Amino acid sequence: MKKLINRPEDIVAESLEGLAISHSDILVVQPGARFVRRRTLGRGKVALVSGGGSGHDPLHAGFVGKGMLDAACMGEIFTSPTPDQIVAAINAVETGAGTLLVVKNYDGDVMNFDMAAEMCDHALRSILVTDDVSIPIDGRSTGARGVAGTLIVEKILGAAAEMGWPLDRLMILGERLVAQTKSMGVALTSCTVPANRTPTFELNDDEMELGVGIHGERGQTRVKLDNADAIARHLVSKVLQCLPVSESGDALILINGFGATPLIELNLMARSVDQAVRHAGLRPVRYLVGNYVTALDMAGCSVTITLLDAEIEALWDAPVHTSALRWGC
Amino acid sequence: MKKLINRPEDIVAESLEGLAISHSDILVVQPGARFVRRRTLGRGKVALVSGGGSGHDPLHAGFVGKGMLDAACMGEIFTSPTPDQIVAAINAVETGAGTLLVVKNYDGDVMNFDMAAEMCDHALRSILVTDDVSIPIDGRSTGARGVAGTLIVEKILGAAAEMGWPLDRLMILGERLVAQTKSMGVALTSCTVPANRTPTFELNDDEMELGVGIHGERGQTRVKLDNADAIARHLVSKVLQCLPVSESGDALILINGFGATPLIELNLMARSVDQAVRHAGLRPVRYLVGNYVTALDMAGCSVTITLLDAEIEALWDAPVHTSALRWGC
Amino acid sequence: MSQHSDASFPDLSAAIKRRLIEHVCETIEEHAEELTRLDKAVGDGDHGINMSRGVRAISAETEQLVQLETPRILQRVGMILVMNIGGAAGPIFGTFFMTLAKDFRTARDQASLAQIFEAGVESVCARGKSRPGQKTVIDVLAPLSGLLLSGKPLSLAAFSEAASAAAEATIPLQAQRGRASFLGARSIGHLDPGARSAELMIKAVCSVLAKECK
Amino acid sequence: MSQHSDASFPDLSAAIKRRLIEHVCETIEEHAEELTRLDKAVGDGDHGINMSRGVRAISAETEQLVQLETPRILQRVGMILVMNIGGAAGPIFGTFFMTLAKDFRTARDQASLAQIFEAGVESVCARGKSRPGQKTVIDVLAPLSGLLLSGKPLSLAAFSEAASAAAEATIPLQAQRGRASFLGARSIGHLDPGARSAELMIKAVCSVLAKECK
Ligand SMILES: Nc1ncnc2c1ncn2[C@@H]1O[C@H](COP(=O)(O)OP(=O)(O)O)[C@@H](O)[C@H]1O
Ligand SMILES: Nc1ncnc2c1ncn2[C@@H]1O[C@H](COP(=O)(O)OP(=O)(O)O)[C@@H](O)[C@H]1O
Ligand SMILES: [Mg+2]
Ligand SMILES: [Mg+2]
Ligand SMILES: [Mg+2]
Ligand SMILES: [Mg+2]
Repeated sequence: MKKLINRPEDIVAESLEGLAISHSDILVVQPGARFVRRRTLGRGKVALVSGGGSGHDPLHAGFVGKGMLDAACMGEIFTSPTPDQIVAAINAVETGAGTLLVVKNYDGDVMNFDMAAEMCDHALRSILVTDDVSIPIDGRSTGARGVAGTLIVEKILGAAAEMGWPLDRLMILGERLVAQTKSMGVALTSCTVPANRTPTFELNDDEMELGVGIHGERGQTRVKLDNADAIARHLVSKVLQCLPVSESGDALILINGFGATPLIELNLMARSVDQAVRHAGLRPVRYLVGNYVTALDMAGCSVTITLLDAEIEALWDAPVHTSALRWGC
Repeated sequence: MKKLINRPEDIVAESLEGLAISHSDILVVQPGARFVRRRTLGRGKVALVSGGGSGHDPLHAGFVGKGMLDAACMGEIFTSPTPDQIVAAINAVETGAGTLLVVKNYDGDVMNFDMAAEMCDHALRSILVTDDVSIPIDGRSTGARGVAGTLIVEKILGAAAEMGWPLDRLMILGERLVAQTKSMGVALTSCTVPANRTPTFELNDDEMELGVGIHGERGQTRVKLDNADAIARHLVSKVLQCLPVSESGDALILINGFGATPLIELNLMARSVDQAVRHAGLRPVRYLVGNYVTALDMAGCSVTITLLDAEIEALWDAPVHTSALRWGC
Repeated sequence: MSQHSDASFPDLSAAIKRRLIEHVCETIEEHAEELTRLDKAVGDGDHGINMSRGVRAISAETEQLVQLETPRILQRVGMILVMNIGGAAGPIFGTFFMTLAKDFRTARDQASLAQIFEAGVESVCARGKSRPGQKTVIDVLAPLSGLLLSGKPLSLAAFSEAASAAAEATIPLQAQRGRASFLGARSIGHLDPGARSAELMIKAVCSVLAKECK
Repeated sequence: MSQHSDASFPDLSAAIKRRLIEHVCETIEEHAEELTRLDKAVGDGDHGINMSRGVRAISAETEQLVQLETPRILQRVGMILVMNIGGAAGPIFGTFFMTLAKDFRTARDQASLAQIFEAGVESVCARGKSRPGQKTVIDVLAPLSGLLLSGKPLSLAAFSEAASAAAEATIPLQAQRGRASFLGARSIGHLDPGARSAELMIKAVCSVLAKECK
């Protein structure tokens, strides 16, 4: 294992510190606190709080700022934050209009956010992100897990919250968004959890894992490595099978790298995905390409498609100023 | 070798195509042409053109857009573009106010850009970027190579060109910038040139290469892997040895990943570098942290320091809208 | 388990409490690598790291803990686990201990203990929206609860063995909760890491009690 | 080399031109992996890829090329290399061929050929701001130019051998140009990839001429 770190147990805190140092104009990390919050809170707006295990950078801390999250609680690597931590973050950014939690659907995240919610007594709702389409429904009754689509949910809810939407309306938007956002991923390698020093699993040089999450865990099936066009066709067809047909056919596409995927490959995948999506009759009108929802040093990528309508598209285009996503200001 | 690609010989073209697809609002790639240009040219401004081998994404194509480059010529992987390609790019964006070429100081790049310049007959100057401090001066009389500092030179010259500065004034600014910008890198792994299928060199699990460039080539010395704080101290001290002392002590710091370095590590390095830079008496007032000037799937990072004055700082802060760098608009 | 005729067990001595805390913590620490290895096979490879972060936080408070009455210890241990582990294991084990704490004062005999234990198991099911057979911690806790409720006289050794058998029995199951459920049928054939943790803690408690309480 | 009394060599036959083009291209293709391996040791590991991209572009034009007169072939080959190789090798080899083309029409004997060759070497030095001893292509071309200029009668075999010796002699040098120069003293002990390419091309030309022109 080779990483630019000091002691494995200090990675999360030191990395958050570095993030705050390099973005001190927009972010605050309270020393010792394990959450990041916006430097300037929007009074009277619903507070948008998310979080989860670390190792998915820039998710979630990199999405804190104007037009997106108000706070992000970062747990240990791949470990949901604890309820006390979540409560502290909520209390730091709640300004009276209530709080909306964005939670990726993992047993750990759900349980810790649930416990936190039970400990708070102001208005609080949560949106569960369930965009991954790779998990077979049989056997699991708690729904799909949340992966890269979380970014899209956070960006669009963040824009609406910034415009002053009330909690109830945000909930309706959030649930609609989750229903219209689906993802599927492929891994070329696993990743190394720093405290473990060896990769979570090994893949041969001619293999890939299809249907992976964002924790370096095994996927649904191990298959022979294929070329970019074939991978794109497969991911896109799986994703589209799970999306309700949309009227306009307009779509937002996220080509997301898992942390160790060079941009040259992600750009190339954008071309392959674009072909597959158009072939299926959709019109990709917005693109985001980069390493945004990662699994430490895992190589591979996921494709997320969100069906757009005029409202959602306008919210996507609305100004955002975070460390990892910025436009319009 | 595992990469998200089709045929190795098509990587560069397909990746540029994908970039243009996902940023069609700001970029144009002529089919078959091996350069990217701004969709909307600024009439009457000096054209800023750069380029080099591919594999360093987002450099240079990702920095084409308002407030930065007008065109970028992308060669094969790690291979300078050819003179005809460079001439075509210049002709596509030149609007009468002359052209400024930003060239990284490699024999191949210099020769190809020189040949291109000899083939053009309008006003044309070039800035040679020489920010790497790791090469011993003895034996080489052609100066240091250009690495991550290229981004800073392109951003700041781009802002000045956008404001209408004439060619001569841009040259003076460019030369001052190059003198005030220094970098040094460390690699934890080499990278795999796709056509080769195996890494350019191998490093043991407890080793790193100090003083590397951005082509997966060997560095100056191979040493035992050290922790982030120690690496940061070493890189910063080497860089500062080569920088003229500045009056204000204000500095812009670029923590640049080499392509396969997760953001969590780069953020952590930002903390370590911040400590080292402050310890040396400088004031880091601007930060940029990310995988910006890369070597395919190489792991590791470089530290670049640019001494700031009010003029350069304002140009850094000026609006920029490219696929990889965007703020203020 | 031995029976007392008075209203509740007399509380354990500070020495036994210390031994219990120490031995549970040591056992988890000693098996941390194994737990992580199990989690690498079906999860995200951090269960050992998570559990040892939890028990280290407990160890750091041992001196304060042993001064407390057992229900307060259970309550505090649950809190420490929740606040330090995170992930799935934090709420699961934390909720279990905190629920045991609630009625522990009324523990009088195997029957009352059984009810307390059962309440713990139920709270975990509620927290995790889970039930037996889904390849989780519950597949160790629920059978033990059943054993206690059955009313059959039960030795500490038998209880221990039942924990091991229950953990072992998670191997052929297909996971329906937790990260292992993402693997579908590929989760079959692996021991559930959380079940192994539960087994280890139960066995550690039984071995201390067997030694100290005869 | 054989001498002619007329103003210039009669141009080579199309068959010999084809053989020359084919054999130079084949030789480079056959050694592409070796060239890349050499470049991995002291450069960025692409020299074989670059050279074979160049010769493939030439091969694709063989039929048109053999219809041209030799100076036009040299000119066109130089252009093809410049426009397809890129990197350091493109301008270096391209400039060499294009410069040879300029005065090739005046090639009459070893002396005039020597001058043409020398002009080629000088143009490469100018293009690369380089000189002999810096561990580059020039360390093969310059000694050969010297041999030709010396006026001593020279067999194709001897010329070939001199090319190999010159390439070999780059091994102990410390690179002062090209990417290998970044390595400082670590570049010592490795054969320069560009020098090896130059050697291979010279030897390919000599072997065809030796076979076809006796
Ligand atoms: N919903 C659930 N109900 C009960 N136990 C669960 C549930 N989800 C996970 N677990 C238990 O937690 C264990 C995993 O813990 P751990 O690896 O520490 O957390 P995480 O899965 O968040 O990385 C599993 O082996 C399983 O026994
Ligand atoms: N300035 C120079 N002058 C002459 N030859 C050079 C110069 N720089 C590099 N070369 C030659 O080019 C070769 C490398 O070619 P290649 O690997 O194709 O290009 P690059 O270095 O751009 O990757 C070197 O081995 C050397 O012989
Ligand atoms: Mg975990
Ligand atoms: Mg090269
Ligand atoms: Mg786990
Ligand atoms: Mg090379």
